[in-house]
Formats: sequence, structure tokens, C-alpha cells
Amino acid sequence: MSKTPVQFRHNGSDVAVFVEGGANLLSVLRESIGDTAPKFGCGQGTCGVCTVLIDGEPHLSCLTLAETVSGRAVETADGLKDGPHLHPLQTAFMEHFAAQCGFCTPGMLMAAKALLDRNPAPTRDEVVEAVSGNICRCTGYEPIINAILSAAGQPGARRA
Amino acid sequence: MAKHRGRGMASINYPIGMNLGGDPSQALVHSNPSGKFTVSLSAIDLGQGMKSVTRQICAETLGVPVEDVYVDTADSDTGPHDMGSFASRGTHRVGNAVMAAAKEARGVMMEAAAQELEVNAADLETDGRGNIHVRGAPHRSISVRDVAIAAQFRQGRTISGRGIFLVPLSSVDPETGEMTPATCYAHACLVADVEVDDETGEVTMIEMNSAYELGRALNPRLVEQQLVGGAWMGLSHAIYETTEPYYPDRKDGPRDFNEYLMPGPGDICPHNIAVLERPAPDGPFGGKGPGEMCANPVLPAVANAVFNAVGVRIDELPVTPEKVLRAIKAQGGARPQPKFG
Amino acid sequence: MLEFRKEFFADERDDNLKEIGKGTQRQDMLGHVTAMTKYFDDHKVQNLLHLKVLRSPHHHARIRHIDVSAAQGAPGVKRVIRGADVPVNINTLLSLLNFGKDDEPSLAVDKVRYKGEPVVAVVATTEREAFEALSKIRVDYDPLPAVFDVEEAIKPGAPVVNEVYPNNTFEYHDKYDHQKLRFGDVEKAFAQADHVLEQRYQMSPIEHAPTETNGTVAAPDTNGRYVVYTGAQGLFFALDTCAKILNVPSNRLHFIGGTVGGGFGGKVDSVTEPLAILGAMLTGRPVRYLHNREEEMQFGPPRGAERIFIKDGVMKDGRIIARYVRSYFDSGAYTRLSSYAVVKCVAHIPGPYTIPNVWADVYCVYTNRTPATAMRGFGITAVDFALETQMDKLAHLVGMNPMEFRILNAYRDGDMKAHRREAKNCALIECVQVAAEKAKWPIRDEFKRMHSRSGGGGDRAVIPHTPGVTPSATPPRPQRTSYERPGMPQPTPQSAPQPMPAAASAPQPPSLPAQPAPVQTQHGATRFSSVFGTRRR
Amino acid sequence: MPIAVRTFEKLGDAASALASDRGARFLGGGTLVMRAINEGDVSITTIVRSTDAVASQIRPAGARIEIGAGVTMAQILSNRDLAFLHPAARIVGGPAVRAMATVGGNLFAPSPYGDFAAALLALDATVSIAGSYSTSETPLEDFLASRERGGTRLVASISFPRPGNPDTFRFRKVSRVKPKGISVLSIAALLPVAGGRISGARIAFGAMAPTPVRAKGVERALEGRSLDGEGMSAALAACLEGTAPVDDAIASAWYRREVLPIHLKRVLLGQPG
Repeated sequence: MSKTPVQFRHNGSDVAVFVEGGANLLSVLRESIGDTAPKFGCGQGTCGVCTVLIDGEPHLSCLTLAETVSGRAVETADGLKDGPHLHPLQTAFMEHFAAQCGFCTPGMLMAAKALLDRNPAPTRDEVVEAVSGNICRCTGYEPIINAILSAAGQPGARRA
Repeated sequence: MAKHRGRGMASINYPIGMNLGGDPSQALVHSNPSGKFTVSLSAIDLGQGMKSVTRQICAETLGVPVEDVYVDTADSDTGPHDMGSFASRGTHRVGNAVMAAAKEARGVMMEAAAQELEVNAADLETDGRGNIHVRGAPHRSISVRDVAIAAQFRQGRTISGRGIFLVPLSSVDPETGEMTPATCYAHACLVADVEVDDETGEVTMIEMNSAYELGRALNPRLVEQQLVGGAWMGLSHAIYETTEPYYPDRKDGPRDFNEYLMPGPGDICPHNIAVLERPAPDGPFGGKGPGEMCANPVLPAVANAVFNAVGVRIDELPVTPEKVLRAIKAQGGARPQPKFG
Repeated sequence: MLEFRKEFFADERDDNLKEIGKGTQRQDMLGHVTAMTKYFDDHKVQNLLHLKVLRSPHHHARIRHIDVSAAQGAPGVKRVIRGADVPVNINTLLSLLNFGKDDEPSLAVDKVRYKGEPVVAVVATTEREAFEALSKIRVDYDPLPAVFDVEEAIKPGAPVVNEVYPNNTFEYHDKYDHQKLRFGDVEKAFAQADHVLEQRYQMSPIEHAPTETNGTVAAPDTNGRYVVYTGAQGLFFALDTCAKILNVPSNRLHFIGGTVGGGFGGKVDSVTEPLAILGAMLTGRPVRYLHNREEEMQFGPPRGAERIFIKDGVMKDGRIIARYVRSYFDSGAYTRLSSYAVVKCVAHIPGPYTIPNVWADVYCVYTNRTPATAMRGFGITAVDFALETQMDKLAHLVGMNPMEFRILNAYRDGDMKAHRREAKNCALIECVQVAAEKAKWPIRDEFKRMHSRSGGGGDRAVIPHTPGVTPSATPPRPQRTSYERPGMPQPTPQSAPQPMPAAASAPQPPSLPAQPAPVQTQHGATRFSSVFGTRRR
Repeated sequence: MPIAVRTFEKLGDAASALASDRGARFLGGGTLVMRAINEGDVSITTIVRSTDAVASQIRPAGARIEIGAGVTMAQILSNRDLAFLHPAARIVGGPAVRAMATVGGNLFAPSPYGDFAAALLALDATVSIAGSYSTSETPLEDFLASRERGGTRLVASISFPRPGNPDTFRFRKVSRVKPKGISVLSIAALLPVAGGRISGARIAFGAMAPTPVRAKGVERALEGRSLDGEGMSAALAACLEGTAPVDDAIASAWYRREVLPIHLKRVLLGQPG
């Protein structure tokens, strides 16, 4: 059957894959490239667990036609740490116990990274807005909001 | 427009574990030749922290640092039987099984240490930092690592243990309902402060204050995760969630997270929590299980707060703006009730 | 903000442990934040096939004919699975505990009993091909009248949802359509009560909504075994269920799980495991069966709806002397675990209070909706909503501070509970006191001084005469269990219980404070009923 | 069969491809079409795309503002010139959805979605539809009215007169979940004032009918009046005219009717929600 070649940057390295017609980026990342950091939660664009950055902007990989990322840079939570060194957001999520089942965490981290890359000193409201597309069923959001604020060295973190 | 503050409270208890058909859990603990331990389970970690709490229970019982213990779960080829992660049974049932297994392993470890130190095992104690020494004579000491090596390569002992914890089947009397449903109970009381818009029926959370008694808090941070997240789910049940908005009519059931309503990060309110610890006589180090009960007091507390704010009783969940508005109209307007505190 | 109130029950606790009581980092946290945690769908599997199911568009219908010929020949289709292909196409989850009758097929055969019930499964090379094949299956249905309301369902002549339970109710002890609780004499007490309040409450069905949906990846392994990656909440529960449905020895199934993206009770039912494994058996290739979000929300089992009626008798001074609860669990079309929730609910009544007369009748009712299952607080959450809303109304009725009203009626160590076991290790009073303090909700000193370890037992430990019930052969054992470890101090009542007033043999705390005048003055006894309206007596 | 993906440089060619293939859908931001495919909509056999740059441009052409159909909500939010539209763009999904969802796609979003279209309706927007050889203009109101009848039309851009005073444009979305939730209802209002009186008001509602609708009764009631008691009460009395709300998972038709005047009043008075 007809497959389309797609080349893009994946967490800093060039990758080339053949994709099925109509395939979404999430399935290509998980099944063709083997990056299981982005998760499948709905395929509807309503949960945010598949959130990745495309050219620095947060996108829902389950709603992204794979071939549209041709020549673009895709970042996932798998590429967040710098070698052995954790990203400040990862450290903050650990310190604030901002994960329980952990399934929303990769998408949550990427949504947070998109915010901090553009706005290094966000207010609590800006953090709330930044994660508003990401569902967490375990934590009640409070520790996640606090983790992001503290990663940015911002006040306003309120212990639940 | 008029917005009315109201506060309501509720107090509850919650049974730990299930009474049906017997309620067993098993655990295996063994050491590798350098004195690092593995706990093998078939218990499930779905975010509640099963791996973490059993790890601490095992380390405490063995008398070794928590870093020297890892919990491996769940593989049906290597992990012994466990009923599963539900009914708030995990910490209590699996925790007890791990404790039993760790005790057996500790017994072998102390025997092996006694043989190396040429003393009676009864005279030995662990320092929790990876060493075993003669009680009252810390200089007569041997590391758990050296004990493990000796046990494996010289003494031919397995530093390992098996544990099972079984709550036997409790039959239920058909006429009276007499039964033993659980072995211990957790407790909670929660106060909800809300604001109700009497023109739209919208309920806004202002603050929650609560006290939870959950036996021994084996890990305060895990307890905090459960209580904060659980109260959020309770709030969600109280005023948002339903798979059938027009129950018992099946129409218009939500199909995604846009239609299935839950509080967003902009809907949460400060929650001040006090934790009380009355150890369960039969719990691992007195632990019960905070996982389920933490959500329960929020539902009635919020409904009672809505009554306190505008004087209407919503007895059908969820307490939607529509139900509140219909009730206010039927009543001929908001009737704020006397406030407590 | 979370604070510990170590001053409470300090004498029952050893706070000097090395690892217990420490806020140690989670063993799985580093894996979570680096996205290295492996959930069931994160294991590398080659040549994966995809399984999708065709679901019933009807709430209740007879299946006249199923034509899968077009689907069988469709591109990429490896196998179409019908009910007849399932080795043991009838099961009930709790049959593992010998509780209840097999009542649910993996794939519907003769009729469908709820909208969304699986009828046919297709295994194909791609998800797209599976979807296309499903669209080619023709099912000829003969719609039947459906019933959705629990009280309608138990009326004579209601449509029979599930022929295994022709009365639309689960069968308890092979003779009753509900589980009873009988403790004391509620009717006598209602006659003595100053106020009687009867109310109706309704819990909505609720979705667990874990961010990871239900799913299973099953793959052929060596030695004729199958490796099964699953998000099940009970590993052996799922394994044994599959061994039964697929009629294979349990040691041919190798289940790997334990790391789950949220469950909350929604991953107990083994909905995806049996078909995924069967797909692997029939195709010889790895098969994934993953619920999409709509399936999870509408056809995956919810927390069931419950309808609860509570009738209470309360004295002017705030003592509750009788409570009767009639409740209906909406189990949907099949039993799953609702039959057990009923038992758990019965044991929970009347809540954490000592009430001398308590009766309950709780039903597990079948309707034409998605089968319900366990969820966080199973059997308790809804009844707690009802009980605590009712408690608020009672406090209002007698003009009492709701906090003091709870403390007055709270159970204490040594009290006899309605399920005929001694209350121990109680801490409700302390929780109410601390919550009141945190919320700056004033309560009077007498109530601040009360505690769970005194004032209980004595007359409060007595099992009252219960009309119509022959005392059970075995006298109620105190709640002692062989595995209970000694060493923990067993609290004993510190003050002798007070004599009971003549009005009613109701529990009474050591010092019953003077009661304020009720907010609304009640002359004589009022019966209020949300069902029958208000009337004087 | 795998889905065919056809990418065209020119919108016109994409329009022809759409017209010639009943199984073809135009892929904008993906929030509608990719979701349908993920959920197994086998009626979609071809995805049509265009890389036409004009579709993703915002062109302030003097008195009129023209927005390419491919412009995303995120683009709107980063354009200072469109500050008055930011409230309407900010309430579309979360940041990731806004980086994908397009202005053109919002015109096709079924109720209770499509709040941005309601804002455009209150701005008297015109839709330009790409044909094989030329583009045609249609008032947004007519476009939405005929949307339900279906047909594969490819939107090239949306244009509307720049409000004389941006402060006269107000938008509010009422949702259950904060900060991101879909509509109970949304209200967009352009309230030009001349000599203390409203003149040429444009009011539109989202989620009060199968598509966003103009509130012509309210517009008439406000004409030549001030937002005081008289004008207000007349406006509220007329606010249900032309609406046809439905029950859905978010709210019932009854509730939407009940609270529409409440929220309209708050919007007109500039009160908080």
C-alpha cells in the first residue's frame, strides 16, 4: 500500500519514516520511532496526554497529520532531560510530588515547557491557563501548578 | 445579581478492605548476594503508591535503608497472588503480607549475621543504615552486604521470606445482615465553603477545611497526594460529573473530556488538611488506607453548603447550576441560612 | 496546607520508626517525570494487529441475524470473532469467589441488553481496516422494550433485562431479592420519635475517567503460552477470569502489568483482556484491544447510579433513635460487582453513628444500561452523600449545630454497630472537633471535651431485641481476628455509661448539654416526607 | 483502504479536488477531521490540504480586516492589532488546541463549539469561499444558516469592518469548567454608541442554536436607546428571538434559555460573570 516518506527533527536528531495515509503523529512517534513518551488518552484532542512541541509550540500529536511535520522540529518529554541532567521542570515535579499514576505527566511537562520557554516568569493564572488543556485525574492539579511555578522560581506556589 | 456564601460539613467513616470470599495477599522478599532486597508482588500500582509504600514497609521491617529495597510488580510468573488494588485494601493487605515476608527474611539475615559474629541472633539489632551489630556493642558489627555474601557463598542460606495476609471469608446473615465487613475504619470530617450565584445557580468553591484519620500515615507525602487529589474528585462528583446528564434517560451522554465535566485547574480552591493517626491494630505499622474515603465527605459537605447559602436542598447528584436554579425559582428566591463561624 | 495532629492517639503510636512516617520519594517518580515508566501499551511488540468491536445501537433487542461475510473478505482483516468463537461465552466476575450466577457473554449472541454491548469483534492489520470491516457487518435486530429506572424495573410486568435474573434483581442467599439489615425495632422507635424525616436521594452514574483507557496487548509466547500486557487493577483476578472464559489452564497465561495510568475501579472488569487474548489465539499474532475515549465513557462500566430512601426518627434533643434505609443499586444489564456493593453498603449503614434501631433493605437491580462496576468509595460514596445530607437536615430540624449533632450521635469504642460487631479504633469525634477548629466553626466546650475512647460500650454495646428475627445460632463474636497483632494498647471506656432515658433506649454521651431552641419550632411530632409531603399527626 | 492525502499549493485546486470527491474532507487545523478519522469515520477516504500561504495570513486592509481561513487562534492572540478579538480566541481549547484550531475550521464546528464564529458574526463578517477558478463572498450569517444543509465549501478567508472603537466589542463565553470548557452559551456584542445612544448594535449568540445566531431582537431593541432600564429591559425581553437551544451534555435547553438574559445583561452592563 502507498506510504509517504516524512523527515523531521525528533528531540534533536533527524528521523525519516514512511507513514500510512492519514496516520497521526502520535502513532508515528509511538509505533514507528518507538518514542512512547506521548500517550494515547482520547484521540479527540480533549485530554492533552499526547502533547508535544512542534517548532516550540504545543500541539496535540493525536490530531496532527504526521506528514505535516515534515521538516519541522518535534520535541517530546523523552527529550526533556539533558543527558543525565533533569530539566528544572522534572526536578520540580519530583519535589512537589506532582505525579501519581504518571500518565498525564509527559504531556503536562511539555505544556509547561511551552509556557516557560516563552514566559520564564509566569503568574499562577498563566500556569493554570497553560495546563488547561491537560487532564489530570489523580492530583487535583494543585501540586502540578506549584511545581511549574517553583520551576520558574516564581512565588504563589500554595501548598494544597 | 446576588452571590451568597455558604458553608456545609459532613463526617464519614470508611471500611478498609473487602469481606467477600476472603481477602488474601501474598509477597516474596529476597536478597541478592550484596544485600540488596527485592520485593516480588502481583499488586497493582495505579498511582496510589503501592510500590512506594510496600518498599518503605519492607525496609522498616528488615531494618535496612529504603534505597536497598526495590519492589517488582506485577508479573504473574514471579509475583505471588494478590486480589488486586481496590476496596482500599492495598496498603493494609499487601503491606501486611510484605511485613510478614520481610520478617521471615530478617530472621534468616540475623541468623547468618549471628554465625559470622559468633553471637546469639537474639543479641543482634539492625541500625537501619545497612549494618547489624551486637546490642549495646556497636563496634561488634557486620554490614548487611557481608552477611548476604556469607549467607550465599559460605553458609548456604537464602535470605528470603514468604508472606501471606488473609482476611477470612465473612458470611453474611440473610435475616439480620450480621457480618464482619472490614477489619478497621478510616475517618474524616470536611467543611466546604461555597459561593452560589442565585441568578445562574452556579456554585463556586471558596475553601475546604478537613480532618482525616487514616491510621498511621506511612508516608506523609503519599497521604497528601491521596487527600488532595481525592478531595478534588469528591468536588468533581459533587457538582460536575455524570455519564448520564438526564438520568434515567440515556440521552446526551458525554463522549470526551469536553463533555464530561470535571473541575479544571481554575476551579480548585485552597484545602487545609489535618491528619490524625489512630493506628489500626491489625494494620502494617498501624496503616489503614486513605485512598477511597478521602473523596466521600466532599459530596454532602458541598450539598449542605449550597443549602446554607441559598436555602435549597439538592438531593440528586451532581449539584448542577440547573438543579440549583430550578430549586431557587421553586422556592421563590434565595433564602440564606444562619452561618456557622 | 497539610498538618499532622500528633497529639491525638499518641499513646497508641510509635512515632520513632526509621522509614515509616518519612516522606520518601515515590519509587516510580523518576520514571514518571522522564516518561520512562512503561504502561501496558508501551511494550515493544512486532506485527501488532488491532481489535475493534461492533457495538449494539439498541438498548434492548433480539438479534435475528448477523452477516459478517463482507467483513471477512475486507482488506487487512485477519479474523472476525463471534460469540460462538468464545470458548466459554458466559461469565460473572465474582464467580471466582462463588458469588452470583454467570450472566454476561463476552460477545452478545441471542440478544443485546444495553446500548454499546459488544456483538462482533474484528482483528485487522490496521485500525483503519478494522473500522472499515466493522462498517461492513450487518446485524438484523428486533428491538425490545427497555427499562431504565430501578423502581420501574422491579415492578411486575417490567421488561426482563437479563433472563438469569428474571425479576430484574440479584438473588441473595438463594431466596431474597435484596440484602436485609435488622437491628432493633425501627417501627416502635419511629412511633416514639419527636420527628420522623423521610427523604429520597439519587446518585448519578459516574465515569472513572483515568487518563489511560482500558486496554490489553496479548501476544503468542513460547511453549504455547500467551504474554498479556494489561492495565488490570487485579492481575490474578483478570488472569483467572480469562482462563475461565478462554478455557485454558491459568499457567498458559503470563500477565504483566502493575503500572497503570489510573484506575479508580474502572479496570477491574476484565473487559478487554479475554478478547485480546482470543484474538492472539485465533490469529497467532500479537493483538491490541484498546478502548477509545467514547467507549471508555459510555460503554466502559461506570460507577452505578443509586436511589436511596432514608427514614429517620430523631428526638428533640438531637438523639437519632431509628434509621431505615431502602436503596437500589442500578447495576445495568449485568451483575459485574454491584451485588457486592450492596453487601458493603448494608454493612456501612447507618454510617459512623450509634443508633439503637437500624433497618435496611438494599437491592441490586438490572436495567438496560451499561453494566456498572466498582469505583473509589464503592458501595459507600452515594450512601454517605445521602446519610450526611440527611444528617444536615436532621440537625436543622432539631435546631442543632451540625457539628455538635454529629458528635452527639457519633459511634465510640465499645458501641455495638448495626451489623452486630463491636466498634473499635473509632476517631469520628476527633475528626469533627479538628475540622471545626480548622474552619473556625464554633462548638461548645462540652463537645470539645468528648472523645471516641470514652462514653461507649455499656448499654450502647447491647444488641437490641429485633422483632421477626430469631437470634442467630452463633452469638455475635466480638470483632477479633486471628491475624490481629497484640501489642497495640486496646483502649477501654474511661467513664461509665449513663443510664438511658425512658423515652427511648437511645445512645447518650457522658454529659448531654442543654439544647438550644430549634430554629423552626416543632409542636408535637411532624412527619415530613419528600415522597408523601408534610402531614401532622 | 488507507486514506489518500492530496496536498495542493493553491486553494482553488484544493477546492476542485473537494468538489470532485464525496469522500474528501479539507484538513485545517485537524481538530475536526483528524478526530473523526481517529474515531473511525470511514466516510472520509481523502484528506485535502493546501499549502497556500494566503490562507494563513492576517491582512488589515484599511477599514476592513481580512483573516485567512488557516489562521490559528494562537496567531490571533499574538496579533496586537486584533486585541479586541483576543477574548474570543483565548477561550478556544487549551494552548495546544489554539496552536492548531483555525478560524476557518471554527465556522464548521458544531454547537456547542464555534464561539469564535459567534464573535465574527457580531462583527458582520463576510466569508470568501474558494472555487476552482474564483472566490465568492457570502455573509457569515448566510454561510452558517446554509451550513447545516452540508455541501463541501472551502473557506478562503473571513473579513469584517474594523470596529470604529475596539472597546465597543464585547465577548463572553459561559462554561462550566475553568479556564477551559465548552459553551453553555457565548455572547458577542458590538455596541457602537452615538450621542449616548446605541446605533447599529450587532449581537450574536453561540450554543443557543445549531449554529451561532444573530440576536436581531436585541439589536432592534437597543437601536437608538441607551443601556439604561428601558433599553435593557426591552433587549432582555427580546433576547430569545431566533434562538433554538438544545439539550446536550453541558446544559439543557431550559437552562440556556433561563440564563441567557442574565448573562446578556451582565455583558451589556460590563459586569463580571
